[in-house]
Amino acid sequence: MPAMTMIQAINSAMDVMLGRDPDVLVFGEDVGYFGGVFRCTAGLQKKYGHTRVFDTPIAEGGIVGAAVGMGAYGLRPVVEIQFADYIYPAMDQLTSEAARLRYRSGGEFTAPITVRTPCGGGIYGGQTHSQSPEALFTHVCGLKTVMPSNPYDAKGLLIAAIEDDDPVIFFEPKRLYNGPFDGHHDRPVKPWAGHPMGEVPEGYYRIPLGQAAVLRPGAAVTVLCYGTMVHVALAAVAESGIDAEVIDLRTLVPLDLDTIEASVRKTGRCVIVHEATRTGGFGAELSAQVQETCFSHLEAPIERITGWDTPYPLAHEWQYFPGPARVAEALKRVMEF
Amino acid sequence: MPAMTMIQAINSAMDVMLGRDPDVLVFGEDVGYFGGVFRCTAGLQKKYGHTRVFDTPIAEGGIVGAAVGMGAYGLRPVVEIQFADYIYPAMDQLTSEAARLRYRSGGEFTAPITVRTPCGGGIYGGQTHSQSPEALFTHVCGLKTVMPSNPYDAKGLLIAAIEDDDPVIFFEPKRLYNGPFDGHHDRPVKPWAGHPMGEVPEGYYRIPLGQAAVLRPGAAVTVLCYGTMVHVALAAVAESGIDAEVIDLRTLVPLDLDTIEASVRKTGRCVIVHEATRTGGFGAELSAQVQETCFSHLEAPIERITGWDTPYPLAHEWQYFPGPARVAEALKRVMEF
Amino acid sequence: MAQSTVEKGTAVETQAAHKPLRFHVPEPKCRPGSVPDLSGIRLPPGSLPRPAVEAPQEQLHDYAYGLVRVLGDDHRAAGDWLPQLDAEQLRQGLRSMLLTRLYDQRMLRAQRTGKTSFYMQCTGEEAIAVAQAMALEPNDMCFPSYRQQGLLIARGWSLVDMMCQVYNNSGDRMKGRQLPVMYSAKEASFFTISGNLGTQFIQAVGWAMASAYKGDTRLAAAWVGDGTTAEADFHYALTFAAVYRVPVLLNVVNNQWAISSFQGIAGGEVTTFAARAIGYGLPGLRVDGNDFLAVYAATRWAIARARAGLGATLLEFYTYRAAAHSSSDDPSGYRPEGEAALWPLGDPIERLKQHLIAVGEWSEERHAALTAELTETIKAAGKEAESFGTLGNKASSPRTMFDDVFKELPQHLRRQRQQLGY
Amino acid sequence: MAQSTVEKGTAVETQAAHKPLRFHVPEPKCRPGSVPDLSGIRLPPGSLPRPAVEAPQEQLHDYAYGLVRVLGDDHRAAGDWLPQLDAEQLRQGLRSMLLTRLYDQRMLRAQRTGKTSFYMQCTGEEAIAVAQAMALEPNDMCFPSYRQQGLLIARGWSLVDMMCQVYNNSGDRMKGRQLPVMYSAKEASFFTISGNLGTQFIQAVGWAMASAYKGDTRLAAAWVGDGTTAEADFHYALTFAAVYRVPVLLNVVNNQWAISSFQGIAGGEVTTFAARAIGYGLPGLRVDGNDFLAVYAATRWAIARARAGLGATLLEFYTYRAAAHSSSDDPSGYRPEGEAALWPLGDPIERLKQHLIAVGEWSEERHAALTAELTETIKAAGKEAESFGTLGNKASSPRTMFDDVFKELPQHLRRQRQQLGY
Ligand SMILES: Cc1ncc(C[n+]2csc(CCOP(=O)(O)OP(=O)(O)O)c2C)c(N)n1
Ligand SMILES: Cc1ncc(C[n+]2csc(CCOP(=O)(O)OP(=O)(O)O)c2C)c(N)n1
Ligand SMILES: [Mg+2]
Ligand SMILES: [Mg+2]
Repeated sequence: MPAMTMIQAINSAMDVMLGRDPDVLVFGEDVGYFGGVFRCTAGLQKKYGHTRVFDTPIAEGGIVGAAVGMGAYGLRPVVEIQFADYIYPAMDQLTSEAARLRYRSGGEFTAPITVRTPCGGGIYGGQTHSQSPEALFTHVCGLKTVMPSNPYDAKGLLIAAIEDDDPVIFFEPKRLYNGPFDGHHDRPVKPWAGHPMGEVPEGYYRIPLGQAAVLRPGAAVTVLCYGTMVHVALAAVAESGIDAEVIDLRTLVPLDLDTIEASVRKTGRCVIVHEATRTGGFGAELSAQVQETCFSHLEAPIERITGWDTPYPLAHEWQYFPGPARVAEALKRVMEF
Repeated sequence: MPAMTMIQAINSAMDVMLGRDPDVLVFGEDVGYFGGVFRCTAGLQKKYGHTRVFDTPIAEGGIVGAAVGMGAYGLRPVVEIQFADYIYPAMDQLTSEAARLRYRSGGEFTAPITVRTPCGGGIYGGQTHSQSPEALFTHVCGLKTVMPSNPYDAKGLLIAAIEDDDPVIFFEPKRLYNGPFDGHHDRPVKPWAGHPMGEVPEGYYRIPLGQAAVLRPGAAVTVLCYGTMVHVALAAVAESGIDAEVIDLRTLVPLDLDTIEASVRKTGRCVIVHEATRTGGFGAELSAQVQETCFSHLEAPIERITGWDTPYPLAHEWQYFPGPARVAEALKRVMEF
Repeated sequence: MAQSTVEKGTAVETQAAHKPLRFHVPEPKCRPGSVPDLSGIRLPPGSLPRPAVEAPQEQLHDYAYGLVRVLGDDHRAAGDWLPQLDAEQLRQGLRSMLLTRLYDQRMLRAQRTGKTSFYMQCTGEEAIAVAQAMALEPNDMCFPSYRQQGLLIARGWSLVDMMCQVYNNSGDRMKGRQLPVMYSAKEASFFTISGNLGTQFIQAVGWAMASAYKGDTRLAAAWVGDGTTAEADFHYALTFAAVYRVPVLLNVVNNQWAISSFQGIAGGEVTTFAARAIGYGLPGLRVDGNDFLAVYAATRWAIARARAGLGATLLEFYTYRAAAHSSSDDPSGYRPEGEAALWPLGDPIERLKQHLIAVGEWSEERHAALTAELTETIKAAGKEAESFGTLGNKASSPRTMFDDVFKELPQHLRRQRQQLGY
Repeated sequence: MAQSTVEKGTAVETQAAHKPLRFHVPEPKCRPGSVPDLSGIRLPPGSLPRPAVEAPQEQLHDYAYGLVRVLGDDHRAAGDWLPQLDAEQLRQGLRSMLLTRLYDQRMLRAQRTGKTSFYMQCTGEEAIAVAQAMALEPNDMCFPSYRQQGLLIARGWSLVDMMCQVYNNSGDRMKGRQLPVMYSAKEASFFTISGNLGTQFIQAVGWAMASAYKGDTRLAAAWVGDGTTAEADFHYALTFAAVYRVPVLLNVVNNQWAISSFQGIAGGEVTTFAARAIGYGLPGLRVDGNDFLAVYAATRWAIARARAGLGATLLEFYTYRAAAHSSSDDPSGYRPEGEAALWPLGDPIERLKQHLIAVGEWSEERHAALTAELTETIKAAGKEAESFGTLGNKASSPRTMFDDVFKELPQHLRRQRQQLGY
């Protein structure tokens, strides 16, 4: 199987779907001729023509609004928001429209759209190129929210998202685009080549939305994470030597509660890790649900290791980023409780 | 002291501040000559002139964007978003601008603005006149979020919000505008007249942001609630006969964790009630924090009683609304755990 | 810490020399208490000649400031905008307009008697939706606001179905979820109405791009009010429509009011809404919205243009909101009583009726008979609709509350449904 | 369940008769590999006469399609737009433009050598920010995009302070929080630059309303690029500015590109960006952005208009982004090499230089001397700035990360700061 970076895997997912389904269109700022500022759509316009893959005006709300209209017609538009930090102008079309069409029309009209957007920090992007706003969407009923942690999942999940008949917000942790980043920013960068999850089939395959993956079975404590934090958690577990069970949620809504519940009932301990700001982050929902479903099994408080409740500062991004050290300390705390 | 409805109290707060501070302006859709679709600004244009209280184009993003600019100049604009369901077009100006000016400019520019908006259901408003989107703002660092439950608090908190040097989102539970609604929609409506919290001083007073109110001391279980749900919780407690401690949060961010913590350490049990949809609602953050700070004291799982994860349907709003019966059941469950 | 200094500016004048700045807040000419006076409204003399369908937009700027009219004050139809509509079609239009008005009247009464919680009339604006529905193909896709019920009625959609939605009863295909009048009728190519103003404008552009992408022949048409033009989606729609040359009709219904705000608050004091089109390089036509024939003719022109691959047209229909904004609104709080009666462009139903009479194709008697017939039609539909229930009695099962959030019911919603006892 | 039926439509034509629809995706004339060719760019012959400041906007439509020019190809200044600037002021402008360009060059090198993570040049666009800064009062409030560093330089702001921000070092007043070039300098009446495109446009309108409300004399001016005109805030700004007759200058810098998208993707294929103004009833002027004198003259006209209580003007500065979008961008991926050299309106610095030489107020020698002097100035500033640190060494304390989220540090942030060990 060919080794792909996350960028190549995402590109391949769109390539496959453009090839299989004439109703799939791809558009967004700079995605056409140029192929996207992160190159995720490179070559697609040349291959499928400029009425299927094209540039748009700089208007995130317009991009999503047009996609909702296309979805209502029966197409499956895949749009790119250049950075998750710039998704806010599209908030109304996502929350009031994409998420509501099916419900308010009694199923007459739907919005089978996919909104791809790079998220997360660690690239010296400062406060407007580093955000992880997933919790603003997981609170909106009618939206599905996905965040892959590796090329293999990214392709399989993106294909599933495009084929899904409901709107999906697909977050791409940009720090993982080229390699499995474990949070040790001071160490040499690793490429996806050679990583098992960097092995990606050329063709069509899907990973169903709503299924978490147990990446490391363990008995001592459950670690719930997604996106970049999956690699940070794995590093922290390896370094702390604690026999943790690491679960990559992959899809946040709908949530794979069964897998989470089974794990925490077994381990009796839970640490939640995300890069987004803490207050009202998705970790709060995870903590609440684990507590509600596993109360009697809990032997220690559920901990959340997250970004701080501040914007993502450029000069201090490594103090902001919840790295392996902070996660390892949390693991120790819950084990020693 | 005069009896005021919540509408009159909110009107009085703006009246007082317009009178005290020439830098206070009030504007929004239909707020000028007409005085607002809920009459909250009635009479203010006539009293203060149409350059201080005026109508705006129907552009929530423009209203907030203009307010941010005025705030940067040094004014204290108070804007109305006609329904919280229509705040999404302003999401970018609130999240990327109002919440960020102080931080990104190193304190050079600030946005001392107040955004008032009616929220909540129970008025046959259907899915676009009933929403409670507070959790979309409590997750945004740099914003303060307030939701009063009665006329006295509404006036004192609104004055504090207007005087606050940071942006404040001020949610007004519209079902409480005219009376203390306890969730028994089938019983005759009660007016604020005669209710102790309907006694509102004419003049200036403030209730500091960030302070919860213990409305009913109790030993058995702590109930965390805000807005309309405060009255629902009080009704449920009265009807269940359980000695619950009912805490009206009043301000969600910054949160009065000390009061919450002290109560739960005492009662060992906690029920959280809000009208907003469940997943990722502010209740999740409350549950997570209570669990983190009071783990060893908890004798039962923390429960969340909330709106369902669906839009707010007109015909079934009373099945959607988390009424006294559902709260009472939760109280019993945690007591019998 | 780095030191910073600002040199004295190099501008010629000095600040001291300047007068204090001011800004302006638009106010309508009259408010309650004062005698209504619409003399301020300048109507251009005659209407401009009908331009060729392929006329370049640069040559059409005047049309954004003029007013397309066909029916004269003498109730005669004249000018080269005169559309090819035979008497039968005109009577059809009259019928649909009258049915729309009578429907509104009955539904408002239903609201007053508690059969529904809310209602919105389109009184005085019937010509726009009805004539446009007749100008469009039945399967051209409509993205309306809440004031185009005339589209459904002109397309012969079931009144019972509409009433069931207004009553949120067991016959409501939207299962009682939506505010009354927020219809959805895919079979009638009528898009689900949004409570959020303006969102449908850019959606219509996207829909039309999809239709064009598929080599389909269905156009899209969208409607917003004067007030709604200030929303972002209006700007997105015009931008995308111009950039991609999209086959869509973008309609602004300028009924002078946005709840309590007159059109000056939306920008109508300084220019027309049709003029917005010019900035994007689109043709913009201002049309007498109370002139059934003018509405039809201008719409046909825009349709022909879209079908010729020349893209979108912005149509401003100049009209007046004769009734309250909604059943929750009382205009006496912000505009003088009787202003509607002074509207210089009259009433669309009365004008078409008088025209048909003037050309010998109609009479007071026939009109009275038609009114009686349609009143009966509505009464019958009302009875049938009420058999499905009215507000608060006979709604869909609360169990349906959890359907259609997603295509399949996810686990967490199944659990919540169980908690509710279903 | 209510039955629904759709009657056959009454439209004259039948669907079968229609041709399949299409839409259009704009493409630039040339892409990498092809020979650059800007012959497509139509420049109107001479510029239109300078209108009276109080001319009604309806009479100014042509100015949105023309091009205000003062400097001719013979490097002579002519026409009634000719501003009152003496040779000293012109040399001042030349100096600021040159300083801006040299500053950009040094900062780009700093980025290449790892002293900062990111940089954005304004090469070819220097005349706009510099001439406008000179036309404005020093305390008129500027709401720039990331490409108006020339405003700060023309206002004599500290280069060291700017460099410290770019280096995110211990001298950075923004405490290393912001992306490089996202300056904030209240003392220079320069608003904090947002990473979110366009937000400053409506903020500037609000700021100017506040200034007018207070009876202040300070104007506001805002800048966006051609691509950014598609954002909602552009529409909000023009709407509010027109409705409330706000004393603000709204500038669009049309440098032909938005990263890899040519201006046609923003709507520039069908009309000009200055024309957007017409739709709102605002005057819109298109100006040669590489003609220092034209930029100054047009800006003075708009300022006079705003000060006369006549409200806002939209100015489109027609220019070319000669360099890459940013240090992260490589234009060879989407536009032909050497396109910049073909730009028909030349280079702003070269043109002003040649003009001054032509009128005997400048020489190659003096220019070489000035270049040498400014290079030294920047070198010295660079040395001083670097003494405060560069990327990754000597930043503000991480403790500052928690400051300025709110005015006072709330309890939860204090706890988080403690967890970080501060
Ligand atoms: C985004 C949004 N903002 C505000 C409202 C509240 N609202 C409902 S109708 C209306 C006035 C609309 O006026 P106009 O666009 O002129 O349409 P008309 O009612 O006159 O047909 C307002 C402000 C809304 N529904 N959606
Ligand atoms: C809201 C938002 N969307 C997208 C971006 C990403 N982005 C940064 S610059 C840019 C292009 C802007 O082009 P233009 O407005 O022409 O300005 P120019 O760079 O040419 O000066 C884009 C798309 C952003 N910063 N903000
Ligand atoms: Mg209107
Ligand atoms: Mg540009």
